[in-house]
Amino acid sequence: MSTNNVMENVKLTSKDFATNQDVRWCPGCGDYSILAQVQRVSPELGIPKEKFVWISGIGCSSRFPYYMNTYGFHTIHGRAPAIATGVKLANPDLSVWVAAGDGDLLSIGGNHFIHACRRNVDMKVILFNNRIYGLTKGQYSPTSEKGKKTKSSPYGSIDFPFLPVNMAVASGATFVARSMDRDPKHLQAMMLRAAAHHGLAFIEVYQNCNIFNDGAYEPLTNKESKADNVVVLEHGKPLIYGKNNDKGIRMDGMNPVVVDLTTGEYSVNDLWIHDEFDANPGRSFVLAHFSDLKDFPTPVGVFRQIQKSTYDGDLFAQLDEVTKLKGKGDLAKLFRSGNTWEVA
Amino acid sequence: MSTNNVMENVKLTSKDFATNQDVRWCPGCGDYSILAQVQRVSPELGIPKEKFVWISGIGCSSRFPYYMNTYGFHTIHGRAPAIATGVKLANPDLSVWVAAGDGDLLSIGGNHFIHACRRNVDMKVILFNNRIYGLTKGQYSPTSEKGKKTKSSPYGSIDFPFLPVNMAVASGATFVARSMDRDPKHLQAMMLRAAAHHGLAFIEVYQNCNIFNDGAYEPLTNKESKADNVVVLEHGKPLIYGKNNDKGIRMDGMNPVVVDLTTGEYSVNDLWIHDEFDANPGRSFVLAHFSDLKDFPTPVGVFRQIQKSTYDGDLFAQLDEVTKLKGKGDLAKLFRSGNTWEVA
Amino acid sequence: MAKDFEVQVLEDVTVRFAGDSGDGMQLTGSQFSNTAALFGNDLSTLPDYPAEIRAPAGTLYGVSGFQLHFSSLEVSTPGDSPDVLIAMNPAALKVNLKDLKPGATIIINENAFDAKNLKLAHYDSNPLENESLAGFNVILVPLSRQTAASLEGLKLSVKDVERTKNFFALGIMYWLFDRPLEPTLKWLDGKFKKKPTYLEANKKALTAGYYYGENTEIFTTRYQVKPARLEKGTYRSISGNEAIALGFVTASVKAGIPLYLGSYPITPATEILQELANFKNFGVKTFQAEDEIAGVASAIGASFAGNLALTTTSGPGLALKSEAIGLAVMTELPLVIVDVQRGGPSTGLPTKTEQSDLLQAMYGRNGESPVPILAASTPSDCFDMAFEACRIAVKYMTPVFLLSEGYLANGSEPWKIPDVDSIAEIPVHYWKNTETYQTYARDENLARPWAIPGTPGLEHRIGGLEKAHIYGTVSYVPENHEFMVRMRDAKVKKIQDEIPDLIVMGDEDADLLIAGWGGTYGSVTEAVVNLRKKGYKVAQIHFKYINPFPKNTKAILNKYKQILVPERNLGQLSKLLKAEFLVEVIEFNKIQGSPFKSSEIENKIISLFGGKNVN
Amino acid sequence: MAKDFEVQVLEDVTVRFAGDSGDGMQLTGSQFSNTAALFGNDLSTLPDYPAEIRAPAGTLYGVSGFQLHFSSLEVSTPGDSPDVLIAMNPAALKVNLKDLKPGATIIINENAFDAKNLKLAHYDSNPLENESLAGFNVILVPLSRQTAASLEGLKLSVKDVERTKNFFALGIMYWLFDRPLEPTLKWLDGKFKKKPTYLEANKKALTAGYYYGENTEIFTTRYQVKPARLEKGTYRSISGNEAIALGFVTASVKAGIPLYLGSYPITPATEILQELANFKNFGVKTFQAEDEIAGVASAIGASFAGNLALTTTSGPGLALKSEAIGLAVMTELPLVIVDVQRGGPSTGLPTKTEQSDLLQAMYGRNGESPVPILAASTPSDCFDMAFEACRIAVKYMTPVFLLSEGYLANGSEPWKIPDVDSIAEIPVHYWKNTETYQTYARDENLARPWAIPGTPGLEHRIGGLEKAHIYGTVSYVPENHEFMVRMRDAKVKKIQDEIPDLIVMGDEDADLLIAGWGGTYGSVTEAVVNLRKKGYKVAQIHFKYINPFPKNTKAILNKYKQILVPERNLGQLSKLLKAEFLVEVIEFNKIQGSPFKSSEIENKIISLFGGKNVN
Ligand SMILES: Cc1ncc(C[n+]2csc(CCOP(=O)(O)OP(=O)(O)O)c2C)c(N)n1
Ligand SMILES: Cc1ncc(C[n+]2csc(CCOP(=O)(O)OP(=O)(O)O)c2C)c(N)n1
Ligand code: SF4
Ligand code: SF4
Ligand SMILES: [Mg+2]
Ligand SMILES: [Mg+2]
Repeated sequence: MSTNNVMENVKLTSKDFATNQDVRWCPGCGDYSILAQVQRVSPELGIPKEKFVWISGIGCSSRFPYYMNTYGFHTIHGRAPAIATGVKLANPDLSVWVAAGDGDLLSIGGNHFIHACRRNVDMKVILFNNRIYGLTKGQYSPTSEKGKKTKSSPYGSIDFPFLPVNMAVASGATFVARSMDRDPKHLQAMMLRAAAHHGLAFIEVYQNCNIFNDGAYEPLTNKESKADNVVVLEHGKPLIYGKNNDKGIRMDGMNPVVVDLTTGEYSVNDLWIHDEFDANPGRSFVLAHFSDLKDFPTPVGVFRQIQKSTYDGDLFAQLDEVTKLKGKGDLAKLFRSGNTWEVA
Repeated sequence: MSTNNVMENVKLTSKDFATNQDVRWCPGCGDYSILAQVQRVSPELGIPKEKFVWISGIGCSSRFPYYMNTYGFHTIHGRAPAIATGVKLANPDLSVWVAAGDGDLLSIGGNHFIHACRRNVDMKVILFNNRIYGLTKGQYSPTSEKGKKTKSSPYGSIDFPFLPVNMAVASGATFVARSMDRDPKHLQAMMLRAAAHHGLAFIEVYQNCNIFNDGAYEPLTNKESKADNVVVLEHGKPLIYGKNNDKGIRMDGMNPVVVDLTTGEYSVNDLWIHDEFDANPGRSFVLAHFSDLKDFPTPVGVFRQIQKSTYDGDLFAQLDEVTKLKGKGDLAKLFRSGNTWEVA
Repeated sequence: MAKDFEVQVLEDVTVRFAGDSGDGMQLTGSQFSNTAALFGNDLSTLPDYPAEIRAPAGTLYGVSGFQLHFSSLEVSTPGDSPDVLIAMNPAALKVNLKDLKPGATIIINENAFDAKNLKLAHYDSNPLENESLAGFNVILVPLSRQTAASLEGLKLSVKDVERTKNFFALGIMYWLFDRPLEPTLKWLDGKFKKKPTYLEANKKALTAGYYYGENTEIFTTRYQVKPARLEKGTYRSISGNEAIALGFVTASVKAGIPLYLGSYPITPATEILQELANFKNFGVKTFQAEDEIAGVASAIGASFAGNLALTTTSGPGLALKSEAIGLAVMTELPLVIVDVQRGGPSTGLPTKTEQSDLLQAMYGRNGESPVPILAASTPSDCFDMAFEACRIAVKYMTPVFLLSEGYLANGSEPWKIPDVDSIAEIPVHYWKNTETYQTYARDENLARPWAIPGTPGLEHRIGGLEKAHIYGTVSYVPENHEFMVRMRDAKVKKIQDEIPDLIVMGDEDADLLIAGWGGTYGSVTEAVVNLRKKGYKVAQIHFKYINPFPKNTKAILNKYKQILVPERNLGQLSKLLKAEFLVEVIEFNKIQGSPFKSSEIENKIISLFGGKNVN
Repeated sequence: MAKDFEVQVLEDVTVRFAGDSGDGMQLTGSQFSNTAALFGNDLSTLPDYPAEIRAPAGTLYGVSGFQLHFSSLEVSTPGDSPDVLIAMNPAALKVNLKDLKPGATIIINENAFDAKNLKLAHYDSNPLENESLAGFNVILVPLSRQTAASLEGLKLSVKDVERTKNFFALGIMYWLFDRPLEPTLKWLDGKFKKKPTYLEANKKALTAGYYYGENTEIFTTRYQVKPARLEKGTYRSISGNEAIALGFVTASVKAGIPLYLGSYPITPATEILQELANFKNFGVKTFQAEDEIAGVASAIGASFAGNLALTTTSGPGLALKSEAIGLAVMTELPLVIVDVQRGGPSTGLPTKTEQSDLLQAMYGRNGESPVPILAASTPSDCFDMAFEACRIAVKYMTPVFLLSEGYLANGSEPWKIPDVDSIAEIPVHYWKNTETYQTYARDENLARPWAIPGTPGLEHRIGGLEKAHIYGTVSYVPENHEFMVRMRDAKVKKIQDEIPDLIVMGDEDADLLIAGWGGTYGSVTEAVVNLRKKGYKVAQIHFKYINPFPKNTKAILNKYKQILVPERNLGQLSKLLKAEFLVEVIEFNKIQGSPFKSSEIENKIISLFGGKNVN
């Protein structure tokens, strides 16, 4: 009998989620950490292995499903959210996860992404944001900073980047978070939160591509500068950061201001208190906007989590309703709907 | 000699912008008004007729270019922003306008739209938002309200709608406004503002489809209820509305509140002052968010206008720079770049 | 006191109702069709709307038409040229006149021939007052005025009265063809249950029209078309798009797995989505996607997860889906792709019919990417072929094309309702055995196992990269690639073993073979039948399976001296036949957004016999 | 004291450098190629990288190879099977051994054959210690150790020393083939200007390698390959993608209008975008779009506005562009679409070469949507065909396909740099005359006028709906539709009047004709040349124009008893030839992600002569 049936009774371990394929990312690629964290949290979710489905498009990051010993589909470039939607609507019992690169999800796949968010399909979307096209060997992506010199922008890119968090919130994602490949604990925490969310959960993961965009997040990840450049969002807690928690963000009307907590002018009590559950999206946009502001820290953590009915939920509810209303479908009746006549 | 050369010397009139094609929209369609306003303001822009290019996709609204006696391109469904980008990059002297329906721009064309906004290509995008697929005879669109019964949703749509203004702001549009087919003066004003803007200007026009979605905006357009349901945004002015300006919006922290100005509890001075030029996008999102809130008026007017370098501007600047740097291209030299050798 | 008139018995009549988009011609036409059907005639209909939603009244491009061919014999087309035209205004007359049979009867609403309408129809002089209608049997009726008169005393706006005149016209037609009013009266009862005034108005107009025929002197003849000898059974009228929707629901029930449609609206395919959206109590899931790519992509996802997955579109949408269809080929997932063809290229003639996507379906993907292709031949055949497409898709684990076209989609004909139990089950067995499972192992049909997410112990990964034979892991091995390319090709060819052989209709021993496909069935058949009556020796085959071709195709093609291939494109089937069988064919191509008239085919055939055109 | 050794003169040598992605084999190979080129050999190269960016060291799928065929005669392929293999580790040996000529020389880095690497390469026993290399001329070199020794005293990390061993190997090769070190030393000076230690290290390693060959006993023979008799002129080495980029810039200069590329990166087409992005001082605009559809759509917009518009992609991207290409067909705008083909279907084998998008290019659009198709035959021919595609596009106002493939795109060969002035202008006249302007009037080439936005008095509207002949307004008129469908078809056919006739190479009076297209040119030519030397009578034609076919195609095809069509697909050109000319052809198909070996074609031909395989 199937080894798997046995396994179901014993608690799964991260090993159970690893395939026998050797992982083919470049040594040192940030994708390894993301894979490790996913394999670590997966057993914690209490979901049988066969109910996981990992869907990806095309890109280095999109190799992800090959390394997860679950059901997986390495599809075509940009279409993962649309294909994942079909999987979820076909069988809502499945736990559907999308692994996508910044080019895959936001360039060619942008439309499917925002529409999946809009519909609030119950799936998890993990963005591997290395701000570069890795698999095609180093062209700028929709998240690359303006002016970036790449193989396709030898004199510097003239594109303004997207803020993925903005796009997710604006299009209706009900869970939106950000984390980093180099912070395993935090990344695991975000994965657990996303998994627990019912609805479309989006996590932007800052991922280092050490071949074509090495050090893109260095200031946010190295021990020295991390504390001064990153503010960790926690519900109900003030926006405080800095090596010795000496900086904070307060709101002046709608405008965020960085304040120094050492001068005595402002105290923790003046700081902006983070509210993940605020129905008003304005807050999330202001937070995302930090990246556009000089000398502001980069927020990581849960930007927003709200409850809304899911597309898959509503779809099946409607099927039931109508079936109650009209009775279970009967072909013979259906054929005869409308005008019929007999020929003898 | 060309009649047009003559015309250039005399001031153009709205008639000069009308073609001899008879307009084939349904009698009573809101598109007529939008066409009329565009033809009215076009002569005011001081742009020679031959420099206008109207680009559209497919849909009732996308017939628009046929009725404008300028250069026009009725392209394929959803691609207008991408084709318009090519037109502008080919010849930045042109004044490029996109006419698109809610399905055309936000459903199939969603990705091109957000990327055009992100790049801040200098073009005007007019959304004919009738919250329905008109040309295909009445299916729900990405702006249709949830629960709407249409030919393709006989038991009610289960899709949450987009807020087009949100999508435009989130993706980086530098001018974002909203107006209504039934308010010609305001619509003209918005068109003039958009035309004057340098960068991507987006106007969402609430448009009535009297065949498949009649009355979608009735409460916002009829004399009786208009004043109580619409707040007109004006820079530097408080958010005040109501039949006798008896209602206003004030901000409680980040959260908008409707206040009654008749009780004496609040006065005009307590109200939220609109700032079109606020760099912080949070404000625009809060305004757009009104539509999700009970008993809030619908804002029309300019949500936001900011200055950012345009994609076309940066592109040509880079061409010049590099040409200064490397000298004008010389084929013979180019052929010989890299290793060469002689065969005698 | 009823006047007396001559009664003529006809075998076969074609009528066309024509007027403004607003004149309700589609409705009037379908009422007449219904009554004819209930009466027992065989029939075929063809609506023809303008591209505009509600084109301005009175304009030429605003004319909406509905053609009906009914008969006491078997009917296979909506009719070449009408015997009777109902023209509600000058534009309707102008647009339709050229199509009429010589000597046809034209019933005209003379009240509509005012200066304004004449101008809108680009008439410089009133055709009713000059020779332009000579040779026709013109019957002028003051339709508007008579309708108004018949509604005297009812509280109705002028507009509403105008709106009712189509029922007055229908009444006249019922009298002229000696038809009962009851079916329409009954239908009106249902339709206007909540609007008594309208109900009364329409009933009055209908009846008034009938007695107008009875009592005025202008009609001297009355026609009878006897019931046809149709196969015994219960019938309904069905359009191609309805039939496809029903075929799919039936396949879902017979396969015992849920139906999933991922689609994006596009003319003339939209009704399939709209129809299926009603069948929620059959567990049918319809997903109106953000675009065609998402539509097919979601269907591929649903197929991976074990649903009976479909996507429906027309030519431009198919172009967009082509990359994703390649993914379904590589992952060998069942998927039915419906292309309801329309006039191309590009946006082309969106509301007109054409057969020009065959080669796109055959070759419109990167790499060697074989997909079976079926083509429906009549509106009711759409039911069978939709069912068949599903059966093949799940049996062989492959995407399958079903080609229809605007004229089948919107046209309708009587459909003998099948007995549900007599329809064979579609066997579907999701793979369960964890010991023997291999993702790309193959059964006797070369199909790989369908192991769906949720099945314990069968966790596996698939994707668009080349697959290792049997194991289904990614493989860059050169020989494996060639093996798999040929395997995918062989799998599609294998379907040949079970699809029905071509049947030679007509004179098997003729020298001339007419080879049609898809929507040309009706016109070709009618032409062949007519010519054989006239003594011509002609054989006919019709392709409903194009990839692969039926087994006996080569044998048949090689048997005939001449092969005529009529197509509404520039010779797409011809190219396939020539490339595969190296046979000479005579191409007969029409690309005018409309079906062949059987007479066009007759004339072509006669010319091949060296003869001159008939009529 | 220099040992003495035998010197052998060879006509023609194929070497392959193979090692880890990290071992710098591509660089080593191109250095050797450069030197060979400068020395005057004719040559052809073929890199072969893994799909992974930096596959883990030592793995089989991580092996990166660079093959070089150089000769004192004319070279038309990168060579069938190497005479010399440089294997930097066990995986490299394992992967490449099967390809070698019997008795080939294998230079092996013995230091890499430790337990770990042997395991990674799935060797259960060390091939250096068993019989598995019997029959080869194996030369074991302690590359790593020798390199280290040669770098004694330099401040270098172990990793950096390891990284330098490829230059030691290159030095050995230079000695073995009696080549000067200077070109590479010079190149190193430039490359490491700012990194003196690396500069010194690499120079030292290179020189040490050379003297290692000179002084050790292990080499007994040394080879010479004399310069080839190439046409007089200045040469550079060029890859297909570089050549296409240069061809486009040249066309832009010669047409006097700006170049616009709308593209989205995809292997193996990306380098064209990257190359063109450098040419900003030629006014070249490159737009990296959000996807393929936006890429082609923006190009169509740029074409409407008067730029020389291009889009570049590979098979999957072409599938996505197909709807928009139909719009270019309907609006009759000039547009060049480059498809650098790769292994399909779907994602397939993205880094491998194939010829399987021909039918997609021909038919992959809805409706009747004809587009001219050109196919490049060699890396340097890519320059000419890119230029030609632009010329045809603007002359006939039509989209044009240029088909290339991975093997041409990445392969390189010497290119005789053309004299700029000798290249003909491409006449472009934007329409200006407001009196005579009609949007869809046609000139003698059936091309419509190119009237670009900004031109006073020529304001007009175009779009995807069917166009009225001459006026270009929307037309639903049935006869006009048929007329325009045939007109668009006729326009493409008309190109036949000016494209070069096919030239029959080899024995015109042979019974057997080999008909190749695109990238098979080299292998077929080499096979034909070889066989004719051996006394076989064979004729050869090669298609670079496929739609339309050259005028004399039919005449030629009908002249030969047998026609052999070698293709790296399942017979796509064969299908077109059969459908258009009703000729029997013998298909010879290979679908293994690599070019034909000329020996494969030779053997096929010999078998047709009833003979047995050579070697
Ligand atoms: C239709 C299509 N277009 C383009 C490509 C080429 N392509 C593959 S991956 C990729 C982008 C990779 O970047 P990203 O999505 O950020 O993933 P990463 O490799 O950085 O993880 C592109 C352009 C493709 N495979 N298919
Ligand atoms: C590729 C493609 N898909 C679908 C269609 C069918 N189609 C035409 S217009 C349209 C949507 C119309 O709605 P909207 O964009 O809101 O414009 P409106 O008619 O409401 O002005 C659709 C689905 C098409 N023409 N082309
Ligand atoms: S290229 Fe970059 S993203 Fe891709 S695997 Fe290598 S390091 Fe990771
Ligand atoms: S269908 Fe609606 S949107 Fe279209 S023209 Fe008619 S009224 Fe306007
Ligand atoms: Mg990336
Ligand atoms: Mg709309």
